[in-house]
Amino acid sequence: MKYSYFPGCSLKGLGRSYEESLLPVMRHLGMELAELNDWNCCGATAYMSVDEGKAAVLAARNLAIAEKAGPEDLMTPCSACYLVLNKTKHNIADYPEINATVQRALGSAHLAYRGSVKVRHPLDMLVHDVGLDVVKEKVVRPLKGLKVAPYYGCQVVRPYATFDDAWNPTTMDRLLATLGAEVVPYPLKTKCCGGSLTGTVPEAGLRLTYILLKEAVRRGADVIATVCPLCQFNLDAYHDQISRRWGPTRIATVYFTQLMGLAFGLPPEQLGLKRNFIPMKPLQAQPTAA
Amino acid sequence: MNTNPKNGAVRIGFYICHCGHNIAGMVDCAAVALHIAKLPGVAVSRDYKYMCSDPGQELIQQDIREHQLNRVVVASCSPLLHEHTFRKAVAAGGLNPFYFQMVNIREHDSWVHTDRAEATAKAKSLSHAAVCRVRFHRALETTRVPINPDVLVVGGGIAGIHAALTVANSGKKVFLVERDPSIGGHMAQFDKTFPTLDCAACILTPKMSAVRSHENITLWTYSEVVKVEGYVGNYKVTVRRKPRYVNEELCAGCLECITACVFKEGKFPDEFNVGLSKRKPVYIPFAQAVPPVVVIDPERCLQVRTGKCKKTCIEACADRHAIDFSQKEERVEVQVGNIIVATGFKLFDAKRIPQYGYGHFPNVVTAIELERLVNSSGPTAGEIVLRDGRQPKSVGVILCVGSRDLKTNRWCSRTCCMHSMKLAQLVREHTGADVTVFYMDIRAPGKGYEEFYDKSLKEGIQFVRGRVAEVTDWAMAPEEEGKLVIRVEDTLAGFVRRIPLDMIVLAAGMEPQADSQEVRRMFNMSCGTEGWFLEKHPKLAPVSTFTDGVFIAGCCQGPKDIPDSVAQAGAAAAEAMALVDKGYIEQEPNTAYIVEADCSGCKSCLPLCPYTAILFDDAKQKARINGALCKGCGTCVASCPSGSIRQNLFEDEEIFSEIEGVLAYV
Amino acid sequence: MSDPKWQPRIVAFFCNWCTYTAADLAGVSRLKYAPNVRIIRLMCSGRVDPQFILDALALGADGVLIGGCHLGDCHYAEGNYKTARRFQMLQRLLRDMGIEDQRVRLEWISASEGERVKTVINDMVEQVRALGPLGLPQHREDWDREMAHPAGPARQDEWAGQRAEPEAAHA
Amino acid sequence: MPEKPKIGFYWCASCGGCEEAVVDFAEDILGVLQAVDIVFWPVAMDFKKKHVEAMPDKSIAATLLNGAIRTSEQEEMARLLRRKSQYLIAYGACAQLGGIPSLANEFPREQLLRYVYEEAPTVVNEAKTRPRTSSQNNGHTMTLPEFRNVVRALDQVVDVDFYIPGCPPTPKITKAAIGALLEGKLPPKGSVLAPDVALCEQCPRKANKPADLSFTRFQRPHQVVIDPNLCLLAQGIVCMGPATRAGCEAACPGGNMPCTGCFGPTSRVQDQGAKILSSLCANMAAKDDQEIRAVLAGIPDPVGTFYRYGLGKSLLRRKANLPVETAKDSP
Repeated sequence: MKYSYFPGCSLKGLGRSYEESLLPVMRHLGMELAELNDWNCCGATAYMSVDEGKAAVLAARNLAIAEKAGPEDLMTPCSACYLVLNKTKHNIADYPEINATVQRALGSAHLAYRGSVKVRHPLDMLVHDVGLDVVKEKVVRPLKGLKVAPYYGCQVVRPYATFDDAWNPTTMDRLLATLGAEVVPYPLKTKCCGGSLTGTVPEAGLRLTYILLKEAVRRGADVIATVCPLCQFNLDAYHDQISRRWGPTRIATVYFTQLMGLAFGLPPEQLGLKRNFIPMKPLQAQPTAA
Repeated sequence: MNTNPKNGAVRIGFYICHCGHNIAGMVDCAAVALHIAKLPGVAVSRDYKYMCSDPGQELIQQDIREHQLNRVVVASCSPLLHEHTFRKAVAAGGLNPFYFQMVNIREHDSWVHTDRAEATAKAKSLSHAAVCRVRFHRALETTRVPINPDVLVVGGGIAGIHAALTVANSGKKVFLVERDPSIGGHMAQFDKTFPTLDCAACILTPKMSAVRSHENITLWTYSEVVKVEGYVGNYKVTVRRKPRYVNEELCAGCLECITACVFKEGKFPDEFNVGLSKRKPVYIPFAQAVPPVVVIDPERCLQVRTGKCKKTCIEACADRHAIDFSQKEERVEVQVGNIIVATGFKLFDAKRIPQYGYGHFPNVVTAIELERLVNSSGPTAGEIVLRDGRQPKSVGVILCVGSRDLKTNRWCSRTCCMHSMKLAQLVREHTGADVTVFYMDIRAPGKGYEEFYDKSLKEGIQFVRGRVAEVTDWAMAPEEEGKLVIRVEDTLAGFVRRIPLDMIVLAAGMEPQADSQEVRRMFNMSCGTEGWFLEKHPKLAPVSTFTDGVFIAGCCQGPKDIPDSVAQAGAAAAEAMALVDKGYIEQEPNTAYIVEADCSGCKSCLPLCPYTAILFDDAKQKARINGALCKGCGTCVASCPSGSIRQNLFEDEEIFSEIEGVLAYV
Repeated sequence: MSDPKWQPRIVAFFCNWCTYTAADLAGVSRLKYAPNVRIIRLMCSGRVDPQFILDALALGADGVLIGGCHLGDCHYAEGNYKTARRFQMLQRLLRDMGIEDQRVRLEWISASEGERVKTVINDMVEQVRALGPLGLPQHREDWDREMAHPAGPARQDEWAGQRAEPEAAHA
Repeated sequence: MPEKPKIGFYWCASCGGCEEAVVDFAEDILGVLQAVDIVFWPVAMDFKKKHVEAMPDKSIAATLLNGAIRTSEQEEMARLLRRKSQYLIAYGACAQLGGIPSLANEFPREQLLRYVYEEAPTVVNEAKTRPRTSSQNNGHTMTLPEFRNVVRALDQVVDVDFYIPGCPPTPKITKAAIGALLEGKLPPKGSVLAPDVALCEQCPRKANKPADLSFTRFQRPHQVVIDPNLCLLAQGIVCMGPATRAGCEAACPGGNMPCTGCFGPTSRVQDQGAKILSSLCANMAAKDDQEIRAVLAGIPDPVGTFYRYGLGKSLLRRKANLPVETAKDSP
């Protein structure tokens, strides 16, 4: 299975541990990923809200070079990138004006976009392309006894519920269960983590983060699994401020790919786990896999 | 004075109607009249305020006499509305009514255009076409077809029951077909009815028994209509009667067989109690079921499924011999003249709105489930309890679940506001719990309904105006622990609230039946895009359909409450009875016919007729049309390769001249 | 041909039970659409003789619209299937005769689809407007100009002689 | 002895088959000659245009003109003969309906001329010489008729009294027509002198036509071994018989070939092609668009099939988007 790979800025910076765990896991499953050459910023949600046209141009450049380079499936792990590239794709297809602007701009850089690129999330690929049975075969160190709260964040299934349900997504739940983890019911799985409000309006932003952490603890989770660099950061980085305001809610937040790496028996030190502010508790000792 | 225009000049009277401002507001009627006046053959051309009024019709009659008119054209509204009126006026003036042509310049012109000059030009051109066409009209006679006085009613809910009883009481024979094992429909499941809070069973059960005992009603439950052929006055209907493995005549309703069944306990969800209780493979739908006989569920019964059972039921039935495993599905044919379709609705599946947690949280229930809980013959004998047996202390009711929602159904289900307030009152009465109703708008437009709303307010029921965002079990505060929490923007208070509750009731809306499309096709009805059966006219023919002799009543036409369903059922019964009592149908003389000398006998037309009205005369080697069977579609006319089939009212030369007329520059 | 005042003229044949009724519904609902279509009522789209379509085009229509019940919903069971079949062949024939596909259109519009009457008519009027006039009567005049004595109009007004003195009146 | 009625024959754009049809009278032609004087028949007798011009107007009792009108000369002759004849009779499918020549109305004149004078495989014309209406040769001016853009039926040029249909008309209906003319038993002006009923009535295969055809495919005659008795339509072969006027006594179906429609439509039909299309399509079995398309692919050339003889008189007459070219060489 071959895919193009669009890391976006997060996976090279803030969310480096996502990439550090994602790439070996994918490789382990026999998936070939080719990082897009000369990719640029997706524009993120901020640019979209300032100027949709220009933001679309910026994002479409990535689609255009992905289309040129092939294959047509483009793995986009960061939720913001995933949303922005998908939104751009839809806007180009649905609005002739936007398409005209985009093609004109791309044309000046000798590029064009026909609309063939499929923007894919790793969860989607793992569950629907690879298949949980294949994942299961690779599990050598089941996450037995580990209670995980699956947290998807707001962007991967909304507004485009392309691979999972918008209200109650379950792909990560099923994936984690395949790894042997105990998935706790977590009704806040698609609620807002506070996003960039944690930096701009901390009172409001941190409160949202706090609600997520508190409920995970209330549900008895050992760890929160996430798919989004910003979510991971918000849930991991503000524990001191949160406990000062509302009391302690100590729980680690890791990428689902890090949990996959552990279950696949990949060396823990190579999965970026050390980058966490709140470290994940060591896994229960268990008999070595037969 | 019936001038044959072949022997004399065509003298056309043209009338354009202002329809008050409806037409005159957008069309310069005087200009149209002047334009038409200049056309050859036009003897009189007038504009008038209301042509359909008595003076308007009088005007036509007077002109026919004074100006020796032998053709009349009226430009006004849709012929589907008033063609009949003007044909009668023309006949009253002494002309054959088919020397008339109508022009639709209201629905097709003044109402849909915004430019007066364009609309006037269009009116001129359409009128011009009618004037061209009417010259070719010929005197025609309508034919009378006798009507079969028997009536078929499909659906045994309150609408079907009322329609059947009304028709039967007038002395006509009725066949009532119900898909379920008992009649009664949704109303039988209700505890009380709004706004009077009288007991649903108390008012419905007598009507159900009356159906059973009525000498004019043949009741077929557990049966479905599978085929409808024929036309108004002469329908042939095939009904599939599913085997209930119980002889209805012999079963006394003693229910001994249920006790004796090898299944000691109820094991399967009970449909009548919406799954809140369990039943056995042999069961009676509910205590007051009509017919009051048991039914055996073929999906569950060991004997039916495997042929291996001790058949304790047969033993229990002893010498009555009512249980009969040899029953097979039967098909029966009936001939009727009219059909009343009252096939009802289905409830919106609340699982389609996952954020409300139905199916996920046990204490989120639907309104009909609560209805069964409140009912003293229900699964809890009237106790309103949570799944763990506790009594709820706080109950929330969410309105518009699957109604007024662009993501699911756009329409208002019309009954949920009242139904929910009724349940709220009953919950308060039974448990004293706090009840909060979450609404967007309270719609209480019926008689006594607003007063019912006032009563609800007075009884301390809380109303929160806002679309509920979600029902969840994550807790923020200690008082939320162990409760369901509704998150809602209270649009009157202006902030988002979290309201912890024990039980949440979803007022699921109404939807067309899952098989409404097939039913619609079978009865040759139309449907709105939503799937509700379409009435012939939203105001003036609310229970008629586009197929003569097929009427609709109750919720299959759209959501409505019991009084409206009953009123509609009565109206449908009256419409059917009016046709029956008249005794005959007057058929529009738009039948096709073959000019024998012209026909080459090529047979191309024979297979085209869905009514097998075209016959081949082997002796003459020519085709012939049986006018009594012809429905006047004209498909064979358009297909006859030598132009030898013609159609009354739609002759080739009439249509060609109409084409020429609409294209004449004006 | 570039008459700035030119407006598309479209003749429509609507079946009584579905599309004509839908057009009535559009009226009752006061939907607004382009005034270029002239509707002729037939009982069934199956009555639409291909001759009518050719005749309308020959007499100056820039487009022809046929409206019937959805397939499977015909008031007369199967009339519209016959229409659908004829339509395909006719469209090929018209193509060979230099008449664009967009000028002759077949639409299934049920009695409840008033909105669709509006969108189909507006859409078609715009398509035909973009194509420009078909103008067969004009073509015919142009063609006949090569003759020494061009012939008269294609069809005689058979009743032209029967002209009665009209009386115009307003009540 | 009273003077015998005068008769003329003339040949415009046609293949000559109609002339053959007169020759096909065989010895019966003598009977005709007993009754009439032939005053003009270029193909057989040496009369010139100037002889006709010299005749008084209406002095010819009847002229049977065959062929479509394609050139300026044909138009001129049609007008001349109209003036000189009491009855002008369109003789044969080309004069009546435009005939096979009128299928040229599907193409622009330039394309036709280019093909015939330059591109046809058998043509060698390096100088690309084309006929000119006027040219100089040794000080003489030579003229040729103008080749018109549109092929016309006779009545699209001059007033026509009667029509004798067919490609060619059979001797039988021709004799019947002449007989009626001589006896003065003529139907109303404008009539087609053949039965006003479709050909099936005369077809020997009629008895073997099933009631329900439900076409599942259409085939052309060369693609099948044709059953000599079964109705041709029942064999999936497009037979124009149901849409074509009788009179030929089903010569083609009798000869194991389908009717191609040369007698034109009945009086009740304006457009023969539209009508056979309507009938054939209505009788197809297919219900969905794909299937319908696949079955109709068996009729690769609808215009050539349905309007083989009648395009000139069809409702559309000529391909709509064709230009009217003024010949470069005409003044």
